[in-house]
Amino acid sequence: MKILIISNNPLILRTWDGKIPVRYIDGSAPEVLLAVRDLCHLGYRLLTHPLSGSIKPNETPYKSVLLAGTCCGTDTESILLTENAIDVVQRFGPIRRNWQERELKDFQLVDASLLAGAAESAIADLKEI
Amino acid sequence: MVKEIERTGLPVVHICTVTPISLTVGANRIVPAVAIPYPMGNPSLDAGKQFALREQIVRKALNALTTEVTEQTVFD
Amino acid sequence: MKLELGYLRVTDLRFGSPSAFCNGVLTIDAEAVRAMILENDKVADVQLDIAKPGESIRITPVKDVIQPRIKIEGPGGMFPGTISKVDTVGSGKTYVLEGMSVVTAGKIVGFQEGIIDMSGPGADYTPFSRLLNLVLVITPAEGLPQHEYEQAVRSAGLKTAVWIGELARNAVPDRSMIYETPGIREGMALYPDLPRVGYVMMLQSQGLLHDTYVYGVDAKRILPTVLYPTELMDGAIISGNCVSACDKNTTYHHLNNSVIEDLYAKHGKELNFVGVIITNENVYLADKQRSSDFTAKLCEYLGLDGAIISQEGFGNPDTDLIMNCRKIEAKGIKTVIITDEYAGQDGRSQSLADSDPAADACVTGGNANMVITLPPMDRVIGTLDYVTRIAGGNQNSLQPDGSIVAELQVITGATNETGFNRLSAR
Amino acid sequence: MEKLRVVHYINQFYAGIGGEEKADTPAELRTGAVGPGLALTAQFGERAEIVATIVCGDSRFNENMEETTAQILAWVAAQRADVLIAGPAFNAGRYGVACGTVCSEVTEKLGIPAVTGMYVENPGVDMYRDKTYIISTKNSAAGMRDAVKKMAPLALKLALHERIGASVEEGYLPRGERVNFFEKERGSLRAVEMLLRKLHGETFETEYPMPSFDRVAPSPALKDLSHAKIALVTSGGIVPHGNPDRIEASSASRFGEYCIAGLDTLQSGDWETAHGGYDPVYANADPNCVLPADALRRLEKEGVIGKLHDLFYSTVGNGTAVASAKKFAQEIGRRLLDSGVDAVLLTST
Repeated sequence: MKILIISNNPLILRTWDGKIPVRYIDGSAPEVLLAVRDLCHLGYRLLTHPLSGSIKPNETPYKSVLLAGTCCGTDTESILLTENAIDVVQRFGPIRRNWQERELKDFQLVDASLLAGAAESAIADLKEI
Repeated sequence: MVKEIERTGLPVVHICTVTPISLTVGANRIVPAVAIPYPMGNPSLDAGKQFALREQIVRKALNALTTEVTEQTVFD
Repeated sequence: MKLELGYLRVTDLRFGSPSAFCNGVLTIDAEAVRAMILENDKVADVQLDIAKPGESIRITPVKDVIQPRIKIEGPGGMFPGTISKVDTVGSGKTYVLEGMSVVTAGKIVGFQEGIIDMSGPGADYTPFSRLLNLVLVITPAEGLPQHEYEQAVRSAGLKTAVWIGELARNAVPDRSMIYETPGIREGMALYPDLPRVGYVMMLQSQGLLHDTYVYGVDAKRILPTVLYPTELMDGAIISGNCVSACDKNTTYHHLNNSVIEDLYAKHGKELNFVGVIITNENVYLADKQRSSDFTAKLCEYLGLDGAIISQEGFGNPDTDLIMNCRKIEAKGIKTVIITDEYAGQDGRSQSLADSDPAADACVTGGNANMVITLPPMDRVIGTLDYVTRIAGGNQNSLQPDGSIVAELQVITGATNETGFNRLSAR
Repeated sequence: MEKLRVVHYINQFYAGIGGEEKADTPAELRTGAVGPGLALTAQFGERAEIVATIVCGDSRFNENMEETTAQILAWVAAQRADVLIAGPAFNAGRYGVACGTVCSEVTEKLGIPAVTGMYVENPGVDMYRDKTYIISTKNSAAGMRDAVKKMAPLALKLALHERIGASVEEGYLPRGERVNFFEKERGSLRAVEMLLRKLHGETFETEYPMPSFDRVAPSPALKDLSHAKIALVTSGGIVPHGNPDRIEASSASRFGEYCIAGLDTLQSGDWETAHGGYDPVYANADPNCVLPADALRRLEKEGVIGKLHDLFYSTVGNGTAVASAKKFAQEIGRRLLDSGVDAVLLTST
C-alpha cells in the first residue's frame, strides 16, 4: 500500500516531506478536496475523513487528507465521502476574514496535528502488513 | 441531474461507472460502464473491438429503456 | 456500582483569607490558588476573578468549565488518571459544590472562541451564566507550545476544582441522591419487563485541541468500552477540547451528564438503564469503522432494546454519529440521536454533514449559525482581542459600541449535544 | 394606536356565492370582512381590521392566473395593507393553490407579509410552503375555529414585523428554514421520552427530519424503440474543441447544447472533454468513449432506434445533487420534452 498526503498546509510539507509523499496544493481547501476527489477516481482511497476537525470550513484555510493507493479499482465510499465534503464546504461558503500570520500558524498547527494522529496509525498499519 | 430529467416523465437510463453514486442520486435505470476515464471504451482494445463494446453497452441501455421498472434497477 | 452524591449549594463566592466553605459561602484565598497554579513553570501568570449571575460581565475566551467535587468515601479520587491515581471511581460518596464552577480562560490558539455572558441575551444561551464562576485567566510561559499550554490550563482548572472541593470535606450536604447500576446479571433479573436502554456517548478525539481523556487516556487511543454511569460523576472523563464552543462537552457537562441523569430518573420505572458505552470520533477512517462496529457490537452484547446516542462537535463526527446510529439500528436496537445543526444563518442549508434514513428520531440542540447580537458589558474577564477571530465571528463582529454580532456558535455550551439545554429548532 | 390594515382573500364558496357551479366567478373587491373574515375580526379585537375582502372563483383564478393575480396585487397595494390573509383553504386543492399564489406574490412583489392556512396534504402546501406562511389546519371547514386562532396572531406579528417563532410555536407548516426556540424540557429528557415512545411503537416526532432522499418514480418504459427519438446527455463534459461555452472543469454551473446532426462519430480534435477531474487523454482521443454518438448513429441506421436527437447536452457533474445542477437539469429536461424526445441516455464518467 502506498500512502500519500494531499495538503495546502506548508507545515505538513515541512513535517512529512521525505517520510510520506506529499502532494502540495498551492490553493484553497476546496481545491484540496477537488484534488482528493480526482485521485479517488484514479484509484486512491481515503484514509482520513475529508472534513477533519471541528473548526468550520469557512474558518480554517488549511486542509490535509491522507490517501492510500488501492490495488483494485475505485473506492466508491471514498468518492461519496469526498463529494459530500465538497458539498458541505460549498454550503459554508468562503472564508470571510483576513487572518494574521499568527493565526494562520495556529491553523496550520491544528491541521497538521489532526493529520499526524492518522498518519501514525497508517504507518503502524503498514508495518503490520 | 438524472432525477430532474426523469421528473419530466421521460424514461432516462444512466450509464455510469460508479453505480452506488447513481443509486444515491436517484437514477431508476442504471447500466454500469467500463471505467472512469473511458466509460464506454477500453484503450487496450483496438478500435473495432472498442466500438463493439460500446455498442453492447448502448444496446443494454436501450433495453433498459424498454423495460418497465418499479424501483431502482441496475441492468448488469 | 452505587454512588451517593451529596449536594452542597454555594450561595455566594468571594475572595478573602483564610479559604473556607461555611453556610453556603465560599471564601477563596486568591493568593493561595495563584501560588498553587504557578507551581507549574509552564504558567507565567494567572488572574483570578469572580463572575456572578446577572452581572454585566463577559468571560472570553473560555476553555473549560469544571464543577468542584470531593470524594468522601470509596475508592479513588476526583479526575482519576489525571489529578488522582487511576483507581476505578464511581462508588462510595462524593460531594458536589452546586451552583458554582471554575472557568478556565486563556488564548491557546489565535482563533480561540468561547463566550460566557453573565447577563443579557447571551446569558439565556449558556447554562454557565446561572453559576457563580471563579475564572482563571492563564498566561503561558514565553514560547510554550500550544499543546503544552492546553495541558497546563487543563491541569490548573482541575487542580483548582479539587482544591475547592477539599474545603467542603467536612460540610453537611443539603440533599443527597443515590445512583446505582447493578451488574449485568442482577440488572437483567431486577426489571425483566422494562426495556433495556443504554447510552452511547461519543467523545471528541480528533487531535490537538480536539481531545477528551478517559481515566487519563487520550480517547483517540481507546476502543469503545462500557462504563458505569457513576464513573462519569467522579470525573472519569474530562475535556481537553478547545474548539467549537457551542457544542463541546466541557468537564462540567461530563460530571453532570444530563442523559445519564434523565435515564436514572426513569430507571426501574419506565426503563432499565444498563450503562454507558463510550466511543470516539477519530479522523482516521479505519478507526471510525472499528469504533462504530464495536459500539454496535457492545449494544447487542449488553442486550439493549434502545440506545440514546450523543455527539460532540460538527463535521466528520456527523459521520460517526450516523454510522453508530445505522449500525445499532441494524441490530434491531432502537435509537434516538442528539445533535446540533449548522443550517446556515438563514436556516435553509442542510443541517448535518451526513444523514441516513435510519436516523428517524433526532433531538437537536438548535442551529449554531443563528446570528445573535451581544450588547456590550461593563466588564470583560479575559480579552475581547480575539472576538473578531472566534468561530462564527467575523471582521465586523466587534461593533463600535462594544457589542458583538456573531453566530451562536461563539457561546460556550449553547447548542450542547448531550441535551443539556432547552434550546431546539424546527 | 391605529388599527393594522388587513386584506383577506377568499373563494366564491366562503363568500356565500355558491359551490362548484359558481367557481368561475370573476375576482371582485368588497369593503370590510366577509365570511371567515368575521371570525378573524373577532380574533383581532382592537388591534387590526379587515379593510377589504377579495373574492374569486377557484376555477377562474386557476385558469386566468396571471391576469387575476395582477388585478389582486393592484387592489392589495391600493388598500395599503399591512398584511394579507388568504383562506384558510383546508384540503381544497385549487383554493389552496390560489391562496398560496396570492400570498407569495403579494410578499414577493409588494413586500407585504402574508399568511394562509391549509391541510398538510393540500397540493398548495408543497408548492408554496417555502414562500409564505401556511398555518396547518384540519382537512375540512370544521377546523375553521382552530385555524383562525393561529392565523390571526401570526398575521399580527407579521404585520408588526415582529420576530416569528419556530413552526411548532406558531403553528405553521415547516418552511424548509430552521428556526431556534426554547423547548419546555431539556434535550436529554426529550431524547429519553422519544426513545420510550419509539420502543413502545408509539408515534413520535423527530426534531430534525433527515433530508428526504427525494425519489422520482420511474417513468414508463418505451413501447416502440424503433420509432423512438433518443437523446444523449452527459455529465462527462464533452464539448466542441476549445470549450466555447467555458463549462467549468468541475461541478459546473452551466451546460452546453451542441448539434451532432449528420455526424457518424465524434472526431478527436473536433470534440474534447471539459472535465478537469480525471485523466482526459482517453476522452480526448475518442470522445465517443464518453458520449456514444457513434454507436447510437449506427443503431439509428440499422433501424433499432427511430432517431438520434440532433442536439445533445453536456455539463461537468459530480454525481451528487447540488442545487445549481438541479436548476439546469430542469432546463435540459424541459428542452428535451419540447423537442419531442422519447427517452434519454445519460452518461457519467
